[in-house]
Amino acid sequence: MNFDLTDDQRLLVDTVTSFVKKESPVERFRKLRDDEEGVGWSRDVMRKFGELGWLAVPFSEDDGGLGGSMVDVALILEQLGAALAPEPFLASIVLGGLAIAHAGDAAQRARWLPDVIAGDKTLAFAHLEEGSRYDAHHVSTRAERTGTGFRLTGRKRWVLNGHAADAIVVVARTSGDVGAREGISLFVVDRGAPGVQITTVRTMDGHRAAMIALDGVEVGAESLLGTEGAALPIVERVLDGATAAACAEGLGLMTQSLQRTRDYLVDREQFGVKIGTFQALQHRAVDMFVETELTRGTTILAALRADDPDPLQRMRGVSVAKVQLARGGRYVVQQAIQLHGGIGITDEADVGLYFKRMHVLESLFGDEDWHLSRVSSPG
Amino acid sequence: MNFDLTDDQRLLVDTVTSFVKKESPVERFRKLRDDEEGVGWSRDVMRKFGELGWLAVPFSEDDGGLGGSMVDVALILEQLGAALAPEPFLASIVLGGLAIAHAGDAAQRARWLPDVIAGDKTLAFAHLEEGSRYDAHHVSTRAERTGTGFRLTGRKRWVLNGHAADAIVVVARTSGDVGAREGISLFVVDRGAPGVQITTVRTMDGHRAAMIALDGVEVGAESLLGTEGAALPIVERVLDGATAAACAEGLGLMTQSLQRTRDYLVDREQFGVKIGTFQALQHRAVDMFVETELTRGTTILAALRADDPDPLQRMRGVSVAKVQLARGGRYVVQQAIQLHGGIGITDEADVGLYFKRMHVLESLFGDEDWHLSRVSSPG
Amino acid sequence: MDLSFSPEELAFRDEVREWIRTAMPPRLRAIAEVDGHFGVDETMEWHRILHRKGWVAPHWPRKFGGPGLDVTRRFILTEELELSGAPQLLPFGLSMVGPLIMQFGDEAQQARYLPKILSGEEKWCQGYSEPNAGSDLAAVRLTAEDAGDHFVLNGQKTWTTYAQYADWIFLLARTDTGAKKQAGISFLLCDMKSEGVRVRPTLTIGGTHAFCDTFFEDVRVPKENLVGPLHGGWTLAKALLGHERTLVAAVGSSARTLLRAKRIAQSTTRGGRPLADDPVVRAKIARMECRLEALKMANYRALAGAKQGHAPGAESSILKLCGSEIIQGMYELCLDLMGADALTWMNEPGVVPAWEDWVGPNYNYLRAATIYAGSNEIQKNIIAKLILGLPS
Amino acid sequence: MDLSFSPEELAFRDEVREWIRTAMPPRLRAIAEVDGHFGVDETMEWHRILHRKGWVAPHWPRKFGGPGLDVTRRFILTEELELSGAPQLLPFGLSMVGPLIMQFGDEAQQARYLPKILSGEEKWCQGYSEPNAGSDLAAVRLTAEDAGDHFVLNGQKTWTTYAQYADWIFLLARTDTGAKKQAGISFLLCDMKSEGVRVRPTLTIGGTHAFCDTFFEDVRVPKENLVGPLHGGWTLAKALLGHERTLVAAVGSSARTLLRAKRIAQSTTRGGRPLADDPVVRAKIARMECRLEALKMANYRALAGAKQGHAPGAESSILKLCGSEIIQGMYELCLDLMGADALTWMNEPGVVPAWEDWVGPNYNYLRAATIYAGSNEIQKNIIAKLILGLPS
Repeated sequence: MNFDLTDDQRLLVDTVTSFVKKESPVERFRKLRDDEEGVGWSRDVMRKFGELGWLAVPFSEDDGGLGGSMVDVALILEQLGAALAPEPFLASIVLGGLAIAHAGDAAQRARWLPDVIAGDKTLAFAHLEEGSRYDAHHVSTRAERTGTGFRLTGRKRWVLNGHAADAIVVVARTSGDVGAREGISLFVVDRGAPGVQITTVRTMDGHRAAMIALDGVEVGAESLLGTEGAALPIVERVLDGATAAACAEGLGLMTQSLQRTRDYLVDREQFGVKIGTFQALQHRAVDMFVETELTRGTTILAALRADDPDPLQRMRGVSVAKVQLARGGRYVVQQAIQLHGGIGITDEADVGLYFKRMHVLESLFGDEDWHLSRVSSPG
Repeated sequence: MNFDLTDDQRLLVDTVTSFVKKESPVERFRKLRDDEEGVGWSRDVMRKFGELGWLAVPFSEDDGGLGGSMVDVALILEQLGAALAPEPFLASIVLGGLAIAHAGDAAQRARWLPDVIAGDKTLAFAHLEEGSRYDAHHVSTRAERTGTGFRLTGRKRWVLNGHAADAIVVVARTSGDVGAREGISLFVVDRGAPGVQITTVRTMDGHRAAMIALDGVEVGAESLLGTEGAALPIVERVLDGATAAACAEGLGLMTQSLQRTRDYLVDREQFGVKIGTFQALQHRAVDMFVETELTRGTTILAALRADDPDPLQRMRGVSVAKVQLARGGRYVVQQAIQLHGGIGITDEADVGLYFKRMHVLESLFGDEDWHLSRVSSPG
Repeated sequence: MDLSFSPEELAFRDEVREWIRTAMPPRLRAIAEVDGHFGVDETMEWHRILHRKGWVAPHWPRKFGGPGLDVTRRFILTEELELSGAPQLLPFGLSMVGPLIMQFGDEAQQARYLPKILSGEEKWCQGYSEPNAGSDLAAVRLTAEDAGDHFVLNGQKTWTTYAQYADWIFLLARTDTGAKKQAGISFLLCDMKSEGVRVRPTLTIGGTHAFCDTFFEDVRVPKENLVGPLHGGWTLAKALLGHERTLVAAVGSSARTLLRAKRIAQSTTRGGRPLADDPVVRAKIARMECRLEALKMANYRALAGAKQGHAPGAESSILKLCGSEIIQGMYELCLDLMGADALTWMNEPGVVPAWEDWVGPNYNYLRAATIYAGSNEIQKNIIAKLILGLPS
Repeated sequence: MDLSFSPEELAFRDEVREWIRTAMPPRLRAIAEVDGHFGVDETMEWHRILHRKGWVAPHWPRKFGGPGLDVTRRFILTEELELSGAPQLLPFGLSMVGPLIMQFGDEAQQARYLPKILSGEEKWCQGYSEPNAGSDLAAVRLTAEDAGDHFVLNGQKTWTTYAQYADWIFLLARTDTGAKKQAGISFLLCDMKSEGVRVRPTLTIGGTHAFCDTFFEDVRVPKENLVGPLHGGWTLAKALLGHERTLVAAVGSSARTLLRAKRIAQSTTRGGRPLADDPVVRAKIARMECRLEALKMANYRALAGAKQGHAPGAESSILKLCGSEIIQGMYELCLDLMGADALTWMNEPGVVPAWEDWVGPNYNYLRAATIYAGSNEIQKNIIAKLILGLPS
């Protein structure tokens, strides 16, 4: 047992930290958010991520990646979260990219991954549907065989980076009923394919996402990733990886929320004394600290287990971490605002931004109840 | 809308308060509890309750009672709870007594109620069974018809005052399957009847209760209270009344726990200052106060609704109060111990006694989950 | 004891319900039905409708144009209005400065200001807090210099909610800079159109510009706009805090939000079945429902006490604490039930069901409920000292 | 990073499990299997068995008779012992005074006391707290007067757990009454059979006599029983608090209690179906399970840090806080699952299923977990100051 970072990991963390400190202060996010014309993130910065090698981290060396682990991904996302960097690392690398890496054949991987790793193109992963809640096997989008490939029909909701992605990895059903575990397949769909309707929507955290309608979208046979009808295990693995990554990002949000609250308590005076001397506020800050430390531990657990070959181990570790994030993360961002008082309610204070991003992370990839039910499942 | 006490009610509260202050300090309970020979309560004091008219409160004037309401009962129980008076008011009056009053015919009422109202005899109410959890309709105890009456067979658990009662009102099934709502009947069974096996057990709060085995107990037809097979509505009404009474007793426990904690915070010094000056402890005490005030309101609700002719209104009001007691009551007694520190863990401090009694009240008549599911039931 | 309303009171409730049903314009009703968000224009439209009916200020005495309702009817009217989903009226004139002018103003002031508050002709905002002062209201640094027949104001107020729409502001100003903290403060009324007043709205985490900073640079305020004694403004400030506390139980709003939660649970499915069938979800909703019922009882007790003419007792001190936590909890519940739809933020209609649309902004904005009107920490300090008698 | 144990460590774990399985006498095993309560005699029986195996003091260095296990193996051994349901050894000798004697005692003291702690021949208790001092350990009023070759003790200690069974007590005594609070305190070892020592056991809300008051009236303690410097006892007191903190995460005990909760949920029925099938119950259990996993990770991090030789960091400061709340929560869960069976109190076997028997007493007694070893409020004060750097 060992939780020390390797030298490489330490270097990675240092690089990310100093990059975002210099080039991605929270103010950069605010500007991108408020730019109605843009996509909410910077293609230049995404390319820089590529140049720095971060986008290559989880991919195998054969695919042009660095062969890193989900722990490495978590280390990056924790720092990106702390800086509120809005680039679609989660959507393009952890979701879309790894879906292609896990499910695709050599040709498919070669077709997409180099551009994605360079940051020249980005991906999205379309899985949520109305009524699916968080069950990956609840898929009503249909893919019917045609002479040359498949015809996709259905509606996908809340597709992260769907508004900006060059291609979308779509979860669709090639056979079986809506809730069946068999019959689920993955397709890569070009954003410009006829019948793909992308509606950009705003999300609470100031990001954009997309609602995507597929109205008889014709794709070639080469769009099918992996074995027809057998994609659910990969979908679940990809979602678990994304959940672990979201926990890491959430940890970054918590760390910052705590830090800023602590600084506020130390600086701020009221009734003629530092408010940090009030014991009730001190104890609240300690509770925030405790939740942050617990989340630090469970995030490690999730990142390590996300690569576990045993799906039960993987799901359990990831779910434990998401439950802790749901409880601890929410507590920390709520209290960060409360302890800031009125200023915490304004858009000027960064704690509000962390608060909103945290709620988005909580609502993605399974809420507390969903993960609790996974933890309590037998086996 | 009016929550003022009537003059009669005010007088009642004053009488009970000054009686227990003089004749039933907490020390009396400790003595009775520690007396291995006794039943855990005093027959003399129960008779005094009778002389003072308290045992007559909820019964109709025709039955020799005072025609009072469940609010009056609640006022008495709140004060008895505050003093930890262990006499079986709840078991003999609110459970057994009112079961006979509601279900019995004139002869049956005349046979039992005068002695009960005088405090000369006491009753118990045997409803819980293994596996019944808190569902009143889960009854496996059987009553089979004989030539002259019925033969009762089954096992009842945690019968309050069952170890000392002169007679036991037994919920038994004259027809139907274990979980059916029809086919439930009530019988009055003499404690000495052949086949009645009473095992005294200790309960966490320092009281006694009984496990009762009925092994083919023969009772006459006159033991059947009311219509055969149709007793469930009365059983549920009686249990709701007892629940409201338990809430009132719980409120008494909370009020005392808060009061004693407050006094401790004011008196006690540590690190050279009054611990009541520590803001974290002050806020904790305020949280206790808030829960106590909320419980005061819901207890009124439960007491008023316990007499409501509409069972849905009755159940809802009572369940809301029991849920509030489960949350607020537990919080208050736990914090009372925490704020007392080490001394709170000892049997010498009264807060521990309130703590234990509160947990018993919580475990009786439906726990938080059970009442929540009643609140969320449609209709 | 009696928990029920009298037949006359029940008849009044029916009258209120029926009136709301017919009086609310279709455009407002459409928003109310999905628990939508009302702009200031819509709110003022409803204000004027209520004014014409005579119900705009249930708590005002008849002498000043109030409807002369007793405590219970006021409560019923308020609760029905909240439950209907109608716009919540701006409190700054009706519930804050209005009652203070009644209590401390002279007849001329009462005649000048109160009718226009009632009619909605003049909108008000509140100038209490200053930057870096938080709940410490006595830390007033905005100065009002005596310049003969008028004062000259210099300084800044913050959290001046809806100042961008206001015609008038009431404010605490320091008229005696030599005096000790609470002394030397005066209560002034200032026309927002005065030269030197500048308003900067602040974006909140609820996505709307509710708060403002308001700046005063050599602003002239005639001396007749002083309410109460010179340097005696602290008395008014304290009186206002008392008024504020009775506003914040928000039972009707919480009840309305609970209905919204149930609607979301009904309309959201998992595995083809409504969430409302899930025992875990049911327990969660029921828990909030019980909490609300407990708050209601506390509110009823305060109300019944007021009806009997008792001074506000222990039961009323908890209303702000519990009311603010419960309304926050209700929106948190809604947000949780929405699942991934909780991501939505001010999108076009139809992206999510209409009744889910304003949940996020309201949830976010309502973080303020435990902060404003004296933060809950301050409330606890007060209860610890004044009610529990703990040492300081 | 690596969360797994090495093959050698896993082999060690298997060895421990197998040894426990065979070494535990049937009488003890029967109690362990239903999570029953062990008396002091049974606890000491197990102590001696572990001693013979060499595992009674995993954290003692080989030099003093410890097994010379590395950090991970110590952890594995401790966790397996807790998980087995075996008696928890008395900590007063093994974990408290033993390590202090190793660190601060002279060779004679080490030779005199340590072997008998290991063998279980001498049982110890702790004389730290005094009446009305609470967590303020420096408020020592028990005096040790210098009488040439011995001290004369007068005063009282409280919360001297299991003093009624102890052969020795270690205590803080005031040797210099003129000095300031923390100065002038010395650390002494006192034979409980000394004349003038009187023990009064206190009944706890757990129904057992765990705590005692211990009175000292002109008790003679030879000067060679002074550990560390005269008047320098505060250094030892602080060192002990550090030792104590690592004891209280109680991960194994909480894991064991979680298993008990699951067993109760399986064996308790409602409407003919096990509670364990109820989604609300499942969520409740899962919530505690997640909390425990989070604590485990915090514990692993502290452990891995110690293994790398790092000083205890932020992660270890939360172990006492979280560990105490989690073990309380686990028993609360058990109690809730028991329904009306939660009424039971030290009844004959068979009244309730055996594994439900000690839930109530344990739940009650464990209210102490957030109070002893520095109350959780004190822990929070320390973290606020030392880790968060908040002003005082």
